[in-house]
Amino acid sequence: MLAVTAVAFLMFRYVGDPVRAMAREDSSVEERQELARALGLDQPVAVQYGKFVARVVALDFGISYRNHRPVAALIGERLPATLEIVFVATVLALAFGVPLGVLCALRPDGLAARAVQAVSLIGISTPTFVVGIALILVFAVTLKVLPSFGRGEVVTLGWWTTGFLTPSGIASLVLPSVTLCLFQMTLIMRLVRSEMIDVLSTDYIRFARARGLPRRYIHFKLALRNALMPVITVTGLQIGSLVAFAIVTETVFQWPGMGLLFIQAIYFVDIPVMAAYLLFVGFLFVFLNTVVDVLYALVDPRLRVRS
Amino acid sequence: MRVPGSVIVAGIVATLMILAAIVAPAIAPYDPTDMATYNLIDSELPPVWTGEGDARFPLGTDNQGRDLLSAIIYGARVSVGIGGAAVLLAATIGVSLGLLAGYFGGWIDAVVMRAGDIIMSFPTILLALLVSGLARALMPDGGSVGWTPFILIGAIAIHDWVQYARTVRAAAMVEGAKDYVKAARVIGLPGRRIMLHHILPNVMSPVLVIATINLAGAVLTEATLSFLGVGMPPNYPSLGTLIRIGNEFVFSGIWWIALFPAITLVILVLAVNMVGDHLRDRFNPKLRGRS
Amino acid sequence: MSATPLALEIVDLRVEYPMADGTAFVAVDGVSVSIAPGEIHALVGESGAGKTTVGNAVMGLLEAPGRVTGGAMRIAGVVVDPATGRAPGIEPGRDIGAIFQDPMTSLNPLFTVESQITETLRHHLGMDRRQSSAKALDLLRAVGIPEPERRLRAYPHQLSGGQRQRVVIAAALSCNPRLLVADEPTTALDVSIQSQILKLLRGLADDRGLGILLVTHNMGVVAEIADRVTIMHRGVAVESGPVVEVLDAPRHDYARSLIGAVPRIDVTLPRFAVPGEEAEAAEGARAELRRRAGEQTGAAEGELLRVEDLVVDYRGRGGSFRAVDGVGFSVRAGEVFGLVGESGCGKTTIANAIAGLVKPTAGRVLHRGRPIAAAGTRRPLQMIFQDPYSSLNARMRVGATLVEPILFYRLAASAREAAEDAALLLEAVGLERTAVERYPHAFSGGQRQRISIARALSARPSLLICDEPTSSLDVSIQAQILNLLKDLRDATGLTLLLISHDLAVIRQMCDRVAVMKAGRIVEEAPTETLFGAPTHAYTRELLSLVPSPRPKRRTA
Amino acid sequence: MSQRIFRSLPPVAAMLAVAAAALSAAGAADAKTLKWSSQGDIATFDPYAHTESFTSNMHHHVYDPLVRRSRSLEIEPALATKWSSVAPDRWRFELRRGVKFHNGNAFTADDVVASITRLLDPDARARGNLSNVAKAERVDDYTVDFVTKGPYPLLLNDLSGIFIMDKEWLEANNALKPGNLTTGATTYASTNANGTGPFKLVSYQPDSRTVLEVNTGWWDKPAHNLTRIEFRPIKSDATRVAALLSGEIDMIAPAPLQDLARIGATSGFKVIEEPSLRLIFLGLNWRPELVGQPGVKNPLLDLKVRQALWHAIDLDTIQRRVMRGKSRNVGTMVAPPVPGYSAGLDQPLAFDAAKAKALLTEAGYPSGFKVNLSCPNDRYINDEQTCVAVAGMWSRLGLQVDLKTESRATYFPKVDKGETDIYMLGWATLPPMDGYSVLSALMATRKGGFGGNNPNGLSDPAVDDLATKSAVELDETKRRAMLTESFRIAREKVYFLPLHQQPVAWATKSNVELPQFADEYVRLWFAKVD
Repeated sequence: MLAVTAVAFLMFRYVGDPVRAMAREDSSVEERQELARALGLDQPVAVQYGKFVARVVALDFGISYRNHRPVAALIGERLPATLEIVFVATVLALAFGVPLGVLCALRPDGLAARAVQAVSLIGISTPTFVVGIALILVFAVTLKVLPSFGRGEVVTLGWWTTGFLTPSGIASLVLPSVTLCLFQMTLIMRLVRSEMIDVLSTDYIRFARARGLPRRYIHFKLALRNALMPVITVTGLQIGSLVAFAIVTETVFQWPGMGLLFIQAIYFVDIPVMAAYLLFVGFLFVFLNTVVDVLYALVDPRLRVRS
Repeated sequence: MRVPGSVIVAGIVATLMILAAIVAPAIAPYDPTDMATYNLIDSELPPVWTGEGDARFPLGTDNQGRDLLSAIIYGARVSVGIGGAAVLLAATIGVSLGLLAGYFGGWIDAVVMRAGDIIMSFPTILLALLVSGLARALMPDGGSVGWTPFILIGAIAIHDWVQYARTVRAAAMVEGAKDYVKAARVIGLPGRRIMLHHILPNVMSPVLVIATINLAGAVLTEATLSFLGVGMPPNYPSLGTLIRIGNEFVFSGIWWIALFPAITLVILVLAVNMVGDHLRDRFNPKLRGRS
Repeated sequence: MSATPLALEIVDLRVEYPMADGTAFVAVDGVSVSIAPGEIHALVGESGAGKTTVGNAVMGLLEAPGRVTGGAMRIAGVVVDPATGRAPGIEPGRDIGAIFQDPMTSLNPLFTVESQITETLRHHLGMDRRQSSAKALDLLRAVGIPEPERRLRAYPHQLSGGQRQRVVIAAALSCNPRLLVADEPTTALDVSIQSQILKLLRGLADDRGLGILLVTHNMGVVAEIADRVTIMHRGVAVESGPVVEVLDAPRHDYARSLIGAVPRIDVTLPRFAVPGEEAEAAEGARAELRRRAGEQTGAAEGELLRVEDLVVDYRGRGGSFRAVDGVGFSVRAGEVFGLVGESGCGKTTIANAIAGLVKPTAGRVLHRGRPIAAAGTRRPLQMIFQDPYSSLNARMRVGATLVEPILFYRLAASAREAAEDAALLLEAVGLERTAVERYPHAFSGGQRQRISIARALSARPSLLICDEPTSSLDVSIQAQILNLLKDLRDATGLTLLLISHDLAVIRQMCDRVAVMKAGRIVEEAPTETLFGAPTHAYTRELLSLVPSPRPKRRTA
Repeated sequence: MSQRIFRSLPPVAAMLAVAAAALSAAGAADAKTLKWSSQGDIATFDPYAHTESFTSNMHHHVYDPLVRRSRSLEIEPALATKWSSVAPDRWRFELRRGVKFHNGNAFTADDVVASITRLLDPDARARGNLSNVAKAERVDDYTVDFVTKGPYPLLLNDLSGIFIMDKEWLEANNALKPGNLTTGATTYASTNANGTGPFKLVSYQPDSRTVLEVNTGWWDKPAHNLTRIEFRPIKSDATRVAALLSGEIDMIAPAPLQDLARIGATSGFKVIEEPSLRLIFLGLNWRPELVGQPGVKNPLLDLKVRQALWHAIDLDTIQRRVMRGKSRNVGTMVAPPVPGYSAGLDQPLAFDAAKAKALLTEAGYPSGFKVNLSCPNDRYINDEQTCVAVAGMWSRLGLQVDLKTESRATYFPKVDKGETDIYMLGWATLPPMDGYSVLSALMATRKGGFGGNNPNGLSDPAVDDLATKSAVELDETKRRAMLTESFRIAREKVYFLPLHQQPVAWATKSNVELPQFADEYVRLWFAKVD
């Protein structure tokens, strides 16, 4: 994590000059110098970094240069939006990716499997931004059945805001989460396919066949469970990249999540927000890694004993 | 093992497109990077078959009056060039570090893999955005056309090398435990020779597979970066830049500016992916002989 | 014959695999086997003989695209439909059981032992949870697993190899099948466990009237438990009959050479009686090698290698593990010294320590009284390995593989001379000189092992460490390689350190033997003494467990 | 397997149905609600904590200034009804009586004094907007004096952008001092608002939605008929247009130029447009050497070269093709409504490639020279495309143009540090809406309060003299003459290459009526929805 803070800090030192972004268009040179002093940008880089780390350790990310509000509060506001589409995208990716992957593994030469394979290849070959714009064109502009942007009506539960409880909130989730899930779905589908093919050729599946167990039982009760083990890892770790991929998706659909916050922050050189976002992504990765390890231990008896 | 027809077609398409990209100056009707050759007067001409086009510009022109066909050929050249170089750079770094980590283990392994973990905790796009921003700011002439491709190559490779390193490390550990490596050690050959002469050639197959699939990924990443505005400049466009420019026109009826580069990009990436996919299945012993 | 139908009757079975070019590969060609209830019928043969294919055909588990194209099968008297591979009313799993070679991979790691046994019971016999659990417990008792109640809830990784194979047998027998297809059931197991599992199988056949089709390559196993045997060669059954007749007095040429190639544990023979003796070129080449060896080192007498108080610890995640615990022995010049023991006893670790592949935790290895240390001093100690497929670099031509050490140690004045040496070495191991041009994949397992030997010799060693050099080879190839090693030793005065789990191989090859158990040497003696009058209890136990290829006289 | 897949389809169908229902429900909402979208969002609701004109624009709906811009952009009374200069450094304002803040508090001189004090606090980011004011003094409940640091001709212009807050409300919410970036102090006023303006703030969700409702107790007679405003920022151009066309919102401002034709041709929608005050020009490097060509004499120092560059730009084609006929080509540095503008100066050097070539040859560069052209790609309307076009034209002149385009975040700092040779800038003279802003910030030598945006060493004593004098000239006619004179010099010496006024283009549903303003402000208190 310390490495992440250093990277975060160093990179943002150089991505732009916040003074210019904050000052008036016709501000004088003195005005800008004064502003730089107020931001502490006139001090040596090492001093700045020290202060930065000290604050981060105290979980104080400072206040946004642009919004004049605590960064933690900004992130907290946006977190639910991002996590909700990431959640829906993950569920969709699993709900479609796993069955399709199994289909492709069981009938690798069947027509359906070939079609799914072809579509999946197109899926990973098409940039997210193109998919998003195409979906908006079709479902929002032409068919007018789904909203093109935003979260719709949200319901506030404590500090969490959710779009799951209103019709417009759910409708708004469809296009962004579909856009976001496509790549993951393809990934999971292909992973399940290759794992399933591997598992089906193992001795224990042969042995199960030799015991005359029904095909469905062997495929879905036994083999699938083995094939899903790596899916846990990949899905877990991919949630991290989903959060990052959400940058593009959120921009296209004006989804008020953290990705949009980050893009806006880059645009306005809002360093505290950028740094906090990067730290969040780093933290998320560490967190997801831990979750995956724990899950693995729960699912795989071989690890359960060791731990 | 029989190679499916679709893969052969994909291979031919990929080869042709890459070849076209390489020899772009020879086959493109115009040089779109020479700003003196195009004129705003010719801007936004539709493709020739719509009846309103101009025979000089078969696929029409973009908003600057640039011949779209030439721009796409040159754009593919830039995309493939950057993607290819990024793959090469990533593979070189990744294979070297992976070999060292896998063969020697110990602290080298720990450092390399930890660095890889950190890198991997940042998604490609995010990392590339940061690296390109950093490079532009730090280099004296960072925004210059001359430097941009190298910045992009670095920005993409900095993330992708990890995959090679991990794969090669794992393969090197497997190979390193095999008897032929033991035999080489028993003979007393020095570690460097064993790594380069014995292990390296035997771990290259997965590297080839990753490289192919990464080429597709790198082209896509470059396109996304260019789409986000940190990629190639408009006077030296990649396919991604062309799509970004064209994207501003999707609602205005000037569809061809975005559509043709997008189709080219998807076909290119798709073809490379299909070949990569086939190679992966082929090198996976468990899948071999099944299809 | 009683009124009960035969457990299995195969007449003229033919199995083909269609090839891409339109022809078909005939894997099994006119094989007939019949098994009465309570009878164990062994199918023996070397790899590629088609014996496993017969087993799979019986199970209806032929791998696509293989199919039965001729002959008839009856299971428990019911005719198998050639189209479906199934006999009406005969369910695989209920009426036919199967066990496979590797118990480590035959059980699904994610499910408990109980669930893997009861799922079969529930499916075939319609038992409920409680009934099937009770039955599973009975089965575990029947196959002799200690503490069956606890094992029931265990996952496969918590069991030892032998226990797992017992679980596999329990699962296979759960529905009381009439026929059991056992495909190399003990090959992956140590002799002591092998012997227990074989006893278990024999008992099951005798007590339950189970017919067993035993697919194996091990003559000892056949002699130990089978009633009848069919010897297969390239898809054809070359000889079939009661075990006593076939093993003692094989009539067919192939059967005879196969049986002759099996190393015997009861008596030491000078050579294995196998066909395919070397050309004269080999003799000449060996003489040339001998001449050079003499030039370089002089024919040496006395102690060549000395190992003193060797200790090797492996550091793992759960603390360290002592693989070798204070071992000492010495090898005299020109002799063949054997190290024997079950898997995990530390014998390979010793080989690796001598060859410099692992660092000893304590102790010394001396070559001609000098410690073996850095690179460059290792040349006199060369090694050959178990797996001929992984011991050659697939990306290097054979010539390059052989030339590399020669040039590295400057044993030749020029690259041309080195190439000449390489060709000579190939001749010495019984291969063509032209082999230098080819890549390893062009060679069979036995040929590759010859190349490995040539590579080891190319460094002109005084000691050749052979780590299980033949255990992954078929018996006839094993015999050839062992003959080759003997010939090389005789021709060049090479000293061999032979490591093997196979007591018979040790007996045929070695002058002196050390028996290892759990990282220590328990007994060391000249071969004849050791096999004739073993002093240590462990040695005696080991010897008693080895299935002898001489059939025991037993009534069918 | 395929059955399995189809069985999982119904949930998706159900989601679509729900979505469709949600959309039709939205369509039936109150007709007097205006939903609109822009590309940026409101940075904060604290009027003194930012310097963004879009955020100011939004605040204007909730807060009133003392004086404001009328429908014709003239300065007119708002919270102040009368004013006069009682001394060269003292202005007296009479305040409107009977005005109430949204929370019911009465508006008095105390509120003005508290607001100005808060604005002039060293922590207030917007302090520079009123930098020549020393303080505000209460005279009586409805009279306030402004003490300036010297003669201050542009006081009214500057005050039109200063919103008045409620003293009691600030005190009650502990927000009397502005937030401080260094200490991390934030204020209640960042996310809440209590003004006297035509609309009240109902909710503020950054990047998502801001809702205003009509202030029925507004002191002015409303010219609008809105009851509610929903603002939904959408950053992506394509999505914003899609949201309008799909009927989810009523208006987008700005609308991308290239989509205007399509939107205008779609029934139920219309486009409104006019030239903006924002004038796009190219700035030049005035130092001895070019940044991109160290060691080589800067060719831009030669007047003939600068003239050649101007002659070589085919502004008409850029106007037609890049700006789609929506921009207005210019020859001077301010737009027509801005004081200091002179129609006589507003003539670009004519496009004449041959003449340009001849001038270049005369100057000693017959085969051109190498030069950087730097542009932002996300700041002005079609900024990047304009630069590509200019670069192309100069390439045909024989120059080797190294075109660099990048995001505003990295572009402007580079311009500020003088790391560019030829660079694009846009200038709208806001907030004062006066030519003095161009003279003092862009043209005067960088020194003291002058030349804040003159990073590349442009220095002309005559111009500096005009800048110093016009800053304190209270006679409006003389002051304007000085401004015009400075622009004449700039044009004659080609200190800049002016290109065009960019257009303000909005698109709305047909039932929305609202006037458009050259300062790009959206003033919804003039909007009507049928």
